[in-house]
Amino acid sequence: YEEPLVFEHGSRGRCGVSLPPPPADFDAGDLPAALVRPAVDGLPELSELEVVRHFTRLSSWNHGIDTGFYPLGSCTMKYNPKSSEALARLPGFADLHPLAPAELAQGALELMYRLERALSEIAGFDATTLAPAAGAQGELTGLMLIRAYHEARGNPRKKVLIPDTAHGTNPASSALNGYAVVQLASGPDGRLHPETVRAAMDEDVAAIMITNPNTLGVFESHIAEIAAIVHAKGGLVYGDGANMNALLGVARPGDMGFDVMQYNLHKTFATPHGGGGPGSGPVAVKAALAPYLPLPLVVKEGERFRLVTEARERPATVGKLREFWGNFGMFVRAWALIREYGPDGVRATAELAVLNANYVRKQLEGTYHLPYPTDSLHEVVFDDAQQKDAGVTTMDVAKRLIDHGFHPPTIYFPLVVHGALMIEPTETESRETLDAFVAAMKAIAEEAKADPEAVRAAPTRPVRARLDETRAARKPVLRWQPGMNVE
Amino acid sequence: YEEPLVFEHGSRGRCGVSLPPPPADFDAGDLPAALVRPAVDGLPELSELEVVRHFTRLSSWNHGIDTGFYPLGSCTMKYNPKSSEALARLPGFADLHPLAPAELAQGALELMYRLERALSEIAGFDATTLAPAAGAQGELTGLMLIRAYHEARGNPRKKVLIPDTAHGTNPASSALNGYAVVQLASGPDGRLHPETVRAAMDEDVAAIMITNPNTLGVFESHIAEIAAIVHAKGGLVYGDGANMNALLGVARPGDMGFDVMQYNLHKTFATPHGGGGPGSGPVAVKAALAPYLPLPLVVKEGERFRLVTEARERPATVGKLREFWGNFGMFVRAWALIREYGPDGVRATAELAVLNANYVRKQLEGTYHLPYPTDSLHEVVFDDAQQKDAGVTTMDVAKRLIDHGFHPPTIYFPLVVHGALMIEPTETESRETLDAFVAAMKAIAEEAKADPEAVRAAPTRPVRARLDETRAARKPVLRWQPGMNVE
Amino acid sequence: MRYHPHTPDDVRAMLDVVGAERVDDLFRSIPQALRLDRPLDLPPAADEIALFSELRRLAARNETAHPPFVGAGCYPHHVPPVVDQLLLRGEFFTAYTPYQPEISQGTLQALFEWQTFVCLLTGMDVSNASMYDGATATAEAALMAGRITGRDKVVVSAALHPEYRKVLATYLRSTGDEIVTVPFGADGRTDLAALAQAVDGRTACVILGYPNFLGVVDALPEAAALARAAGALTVAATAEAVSLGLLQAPGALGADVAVGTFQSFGNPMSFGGPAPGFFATREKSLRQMPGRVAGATVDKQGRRGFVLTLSTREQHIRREKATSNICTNSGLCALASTIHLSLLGKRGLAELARLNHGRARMLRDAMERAGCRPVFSGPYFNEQVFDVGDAEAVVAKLAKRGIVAGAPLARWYPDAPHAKGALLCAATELHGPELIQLFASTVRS
Amino acid sequence: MRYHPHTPDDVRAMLDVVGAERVDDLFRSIPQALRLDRPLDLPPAADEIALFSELRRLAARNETAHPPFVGAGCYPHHVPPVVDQLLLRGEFFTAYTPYQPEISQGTLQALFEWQTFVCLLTGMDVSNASMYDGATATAEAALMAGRITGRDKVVVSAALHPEYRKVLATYLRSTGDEIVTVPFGADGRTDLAALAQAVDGRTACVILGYPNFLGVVDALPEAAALARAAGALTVAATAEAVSLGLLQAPGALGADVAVGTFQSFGNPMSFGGPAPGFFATREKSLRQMPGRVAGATVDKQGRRGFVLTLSTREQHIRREKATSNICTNSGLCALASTIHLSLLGKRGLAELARLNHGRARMLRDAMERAGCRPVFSGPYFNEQVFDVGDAEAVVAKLAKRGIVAGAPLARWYPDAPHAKGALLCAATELHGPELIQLFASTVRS
Repeated sequence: YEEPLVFEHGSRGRCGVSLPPPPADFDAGDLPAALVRPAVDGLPELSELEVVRHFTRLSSWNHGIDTGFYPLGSCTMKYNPKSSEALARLPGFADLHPLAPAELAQGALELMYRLERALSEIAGFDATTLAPAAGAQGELTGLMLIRAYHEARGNPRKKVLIPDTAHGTNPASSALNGYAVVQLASGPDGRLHPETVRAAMDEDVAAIMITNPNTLGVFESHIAEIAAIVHAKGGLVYGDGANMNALLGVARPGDMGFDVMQYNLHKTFATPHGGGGPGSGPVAVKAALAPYLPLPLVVKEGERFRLVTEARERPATVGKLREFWGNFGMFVRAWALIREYGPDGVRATAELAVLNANYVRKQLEGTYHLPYPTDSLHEVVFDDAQQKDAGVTTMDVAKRLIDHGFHPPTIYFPLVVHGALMIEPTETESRETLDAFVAAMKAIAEEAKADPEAVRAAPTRPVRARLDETRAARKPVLRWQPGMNVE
Repeated sequence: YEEPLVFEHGSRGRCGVSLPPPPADFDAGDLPAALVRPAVDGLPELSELEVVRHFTRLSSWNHGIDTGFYPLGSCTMKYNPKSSEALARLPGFADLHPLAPAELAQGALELMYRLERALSEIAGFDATTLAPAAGAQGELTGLMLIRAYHEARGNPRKKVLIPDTAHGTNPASSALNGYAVVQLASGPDGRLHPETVRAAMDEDVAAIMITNPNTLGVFESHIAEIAAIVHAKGGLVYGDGANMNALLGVARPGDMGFDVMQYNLHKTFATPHGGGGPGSGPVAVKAALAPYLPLPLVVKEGERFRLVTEARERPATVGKLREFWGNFGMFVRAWALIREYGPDGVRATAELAVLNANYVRKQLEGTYHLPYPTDSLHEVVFDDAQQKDAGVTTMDVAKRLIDHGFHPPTIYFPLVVHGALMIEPTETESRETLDAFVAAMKAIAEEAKADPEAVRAAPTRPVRARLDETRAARKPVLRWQPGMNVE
Repeated sequence: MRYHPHTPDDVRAMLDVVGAERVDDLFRSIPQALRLDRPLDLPPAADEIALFSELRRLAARNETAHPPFVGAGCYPHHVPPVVDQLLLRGEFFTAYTPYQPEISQGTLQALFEWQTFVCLLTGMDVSNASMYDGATATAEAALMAGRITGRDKVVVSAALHPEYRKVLATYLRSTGDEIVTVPFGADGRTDLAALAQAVDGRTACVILGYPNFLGVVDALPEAAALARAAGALTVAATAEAVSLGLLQAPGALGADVAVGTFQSFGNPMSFGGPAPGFFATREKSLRQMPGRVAGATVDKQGRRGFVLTLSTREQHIRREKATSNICTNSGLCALASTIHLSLLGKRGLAELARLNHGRARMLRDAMERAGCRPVFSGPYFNEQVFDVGDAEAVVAKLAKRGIVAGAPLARWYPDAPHAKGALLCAATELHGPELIQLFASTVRS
Repeated sequence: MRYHPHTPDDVRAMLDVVGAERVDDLFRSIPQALRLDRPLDLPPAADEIALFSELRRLAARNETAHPPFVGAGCYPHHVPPVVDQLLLRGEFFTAYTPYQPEISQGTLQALFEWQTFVCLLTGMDVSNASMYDGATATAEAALMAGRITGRDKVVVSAALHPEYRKVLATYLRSTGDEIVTVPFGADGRTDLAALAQAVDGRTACVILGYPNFLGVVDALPEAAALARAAGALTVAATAEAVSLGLLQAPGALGADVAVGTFQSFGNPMSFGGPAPGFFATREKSLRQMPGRVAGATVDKQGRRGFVLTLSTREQHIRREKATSNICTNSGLCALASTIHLSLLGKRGLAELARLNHGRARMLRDAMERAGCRPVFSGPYFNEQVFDVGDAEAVVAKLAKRGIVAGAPLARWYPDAPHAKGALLCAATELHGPELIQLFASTVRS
């Protein structure tokens, strides 16, 4: 079936809610007539059942973790526990107003306090702010802290060093903070080498941003030396925690020379991916950066918890990053997972994530080209070098995987790999699922030789064939309009 | 994709729950060894994600009201409100033990009391038992009441009169009560005629069971006269309330001469159909039958509510029909709907259900044969007489509707119509949906002429083609076994 | 009205198509005298906010801080939230009886899985797709035994759940079958000598609780042997199905029919209903089994698929000759059990059962320390009867503290030994050590 | 571990394939010195029952009997349960950013619908696929205005939400742009004379709350006219989006950018987050807009479909030249709003908005009867500031009664007139007449 837009359904006067009657004497007479709007034209008019059918049907056009394997590299698409959803919906959490007096919010504050302590411990830092709304905002925050730190020493500095394997958010966040970006080349082993950093490092460099393991899944084994080089010139070391899943309980960025790191709770701690958020990007720091942390902070005073929200208590703070206290709903879910795992479960997470990635890697070696044969951890990057001769690209392989019932890996990233296929299975996937995925990848490689046209014609199974992205960008249609006709 | 049985997944030692550790000193030593069983072989061993994927995928192989139109005649497949689900899950309802002391169950008892009053009012009776677990058990109960009534008068009598349009549960319930069934022929207008009843009625007849409107959707307009005939010979009139949706607020069985009637809460009051239950079949009675009602009953004493559970308070009771107090979870949902509708909404339900059915009827007249052109109410019965020449049967039409995205109507019932197609749209369907259904029915009729083979090959869209029901019955395979292979 | 999609324009246009002036005209086949000439006397419509506030108020009056210490046929267990989230998928929840198998494979396969779970846990060959509850399943078992044996007497243990016995009596009232009740002994097990005396050539079946209402694991093998010798069937009724993760399957101990409820798997107590009854038996009794059954078959292309089958036993085909009048049963509840059992699996069920038994033992220790001795000496699973002095008074006292302990044995067995003090208590995985301690000390206080 | 599917056998077999002895060997690329040689110092693992009991205990400490009488950027509204049930469908909830459009049409079409709802309510041409929240959306609007105009000064009303102003200041700290704050008058609206003075040829944009933090419907048309004359953009920030069902769309009153949050549609308060920020603007600013955007296109077979588009603005393509660093935003929250708005529709939104305004008026009447006068004379939607004498004392007193009334104005405006007594109060559809009366009389008592 085809499911029209919600605006293309319905009938005039229909309504899908049951509201209390308006106050008997209501008129908008106390509002200036110029301010009052009649009903909003264009809004849908639907019964509850129509809305239910619409979104039920739409949902069936999506692939989610709950419907199948989703090895989207760098996104850590692990299972989202249903318990966490039930917990976040407890009225005491869901219906809590951010300005509730502290005595009516002690449970929420205690949860935040305990989560902050756990996150600091897990990454090996002294303090953590829960405020940032997502990983990218965490990066922004981290750079603000770095800037504030340098400013307090008289000079914000000008540059940030970023390896060529980095996520795009790293340079974007640097630019938003007014820093020029200096890109560093990784070595042929996929690692950043101390000499590269040494050559680029000077006293105009505010920080280096490193993802560890990096986006090739490779551990930056020179990290301690690199950190020493940067620190020696007064720079700081920023850790992009996107790949923290590989290190949980095994090693801690704070013990490797990092000064600051952001988490992505939806990656590492399984808060729902939700079709693209909400995220939550706590930032952990060493003591030297703690004075600059954004507000709020939760403090424990005796048995009582309290939010510090005003700069007068924290004069060096960089300020506020988002309204109120961060994505509290995500804190509940992340804390629930940490509580259920305990120390051993947290460590097992990293171990099994790395085992899964290496299991896939080993079995696809030879079938797909491995541009960096260095040891990798929780994810592995292949490319399409062995398929190219047959005219089959990474894009084609990805689309063909869809026909096999799998979500494709991340493709064409990291940029240092031409035609990258970045596979991150995560620890919640079973060996059988990995075997089925490997079999599909191998079948596609065979098909690329035998019948490349079939691969290029993929996908054939979903509700839509390949979509014309060029047209979308050239003639943008970004909203429904009456009479809209795109076909 | 194919989804194996849950027993065909998994790996030894896997587990999808998180349980407290067993008491430290546990052994089963206080149980005789002969009673203790090792772990149950054959049970699945799955992670939570595997279970989630299994049932998520399985669900996508189902058609439900939430996915599309479901005009299954006589089943009243109306929208199941989501609010009701949230309400039934309130801890005070869901986690309430049936033996909780009355002072810790006043809210539940009040709800039952109020529902009982509402159901008695809606159908025009004096009292209602909420105990029966489903409509069919309600029938059984009703006949028990009738039996008890007659027994109290010295003779249980021997026979029950049942029109040929009746549901199969009617004779089955009669038989379970030890009554012989006398089938009555409907007239050519689809109605039961007084003379037919008069001819069959004698003092061995315990009762007549009548569905009104009957399964042709036709109102038994002679009901008052029929009831008088039955009553004159000391018989009782049983109403099968399966079609109560047609009468809500418009007419009341209790006002027509019925002595007893069962409800089907999942039909009339939108409790979830659930793939086949749970149902709930309250039975409403006139005062003469009230002493025999099964237990429990809820009574109000001052401001306090109490369950009557023991026969010493109700010596004439027929006893208990199911354990505890009935399907309380369904009471919550039904009461929520009645509360949200109020008197006008309840009546509008019948009005719109009847309007919808007549709208479909009018538009399909001529395209499909209408065996009984009598006025009908909430459902309408066509047959395949006009398609037969092309070799297309009701079964084929039904299967082809699946390809159009609709659930087929009830087919081959009632038995008085050869090749019946029994369509009940219900009041929660929009005119646009009915129009689309009518268009599909007409398209199929056209196709039956132009390309009957295509109709007979249906369905082609679902995950399975027509299934071999004969094989299923001849070589029953009713459970998974290791190594099971049905293909 | 959010559930009624009809706008005034829709109604007008549809009436035009139908050829009616007013909606009222559609009801002309109902004689005017039979119509209701006033609005129904119901409370006025409530908007959703008012509805929630009213029902929350009612629900709050039943809320307690602790899980109840009573089972007696309905058990407090933890239901993982994932069960409910899957259950509420509209594709399951708003489908009906799978009459059209091609678009009901989800429901049908799940029912087939349910049947398999029932067979695995009970040690039986075949199971139906669920019953209303344990009590009616027991009554249907007695009716089936009558059909199979052609006999007219049913022998029942007095320790079988009293509600099951009541329902059995109601169902057998019209068949006129005789019900003979056999007492239990000091160990809480059915008195085998009395049973031997009661079972004879007229006996269709012997029915025992397993575990029985007193929490005791009854003498099923011995009873089954007696029944078999007399040509009667043995019916084992299990209200607490978690026990089947620790106790031998009834089928392994000689039962011919296993019935009961899987409420403990995935279904909340919900004041006693709904919950899925189960019914399982031997292959040879298959065609006498009541209720719906899902079976495997193939489709036109040879692919495995599932259908409702053996419907020639059923009311919609056989009408008055059907094996039962049951049609709609407890599909959604059975699905909840199927999901929960899938999560538990082999290891989880074994652990859960052992945990329940361990907690019951912990309760026994705590109660003994509190001076309340167990009344029966037979083996128990997660329920036991303790002598608390004055059971009704204890229940009332605990109620004031917000603790539900609702099964004073004298309500059902006024003449039993220690009846005044006898309180039937359950402990499950929900009752942690502190809570058990709290209970025992409150009982004593 | 229920989330880890690996059995010991699995691990062994997988290690064999990988060619490793122990799992530890897989980490050999991490120098030994950098490894953690002890277990993490975290609380021990909790089973699900313990987890629920712990978190229920924490949650219970925040529960109150009544909805709060405060909005101040986060509003108590009724969310129909149907929203949540649809939201929790795994296909939505466990999908990620729709990088593969062929298997993400559900998410993409829903985002396209969200963008349309935002445009319809704000009267703008284009919207992105959501922002973190209203405050960052406001900050991004200021950054966009800087990019478009090439100017370095932002003029902000003091009546704009203080949290929005704080975040704006944080974001602009590194650009070095100047922020000029303009006071509000006795009517609670931005002081237009002061605004006229502040806006000049360096001004990139003027930012107003609509309604503003004082609950007052600010002088948007007048401010926009001033801004336009100076070549600056006008940004309207709406924290209570239900107001857009009663008030003129910001786009209709001259705003060039409309930002804020749709928390009020389908999202619980959740102690302030998450909720979906929105960002909408004129067609001509499209390519300067931050964030992700869904657009319509066709597939190879010419069928309509949706993709993420205009990604050349974004960080993963443009890196340091991107219009923003935002990537993951508030997808699930935006979906909740989209579902709720679909239910409300044209009639429901109009009724809900009118109901909110009516309740606020009811509150005003009740507060006036209680002797608490409104502080500002400007038009209001569902929030108003009342002079309650000592606002902090009233909040503390109400807290003891379990009523949340958390916004004493002096916390943000210590020097404002009547600051000590000024309490910002909200009333919505959740506040029925009796509750409003209870609140007013408790304030006075």
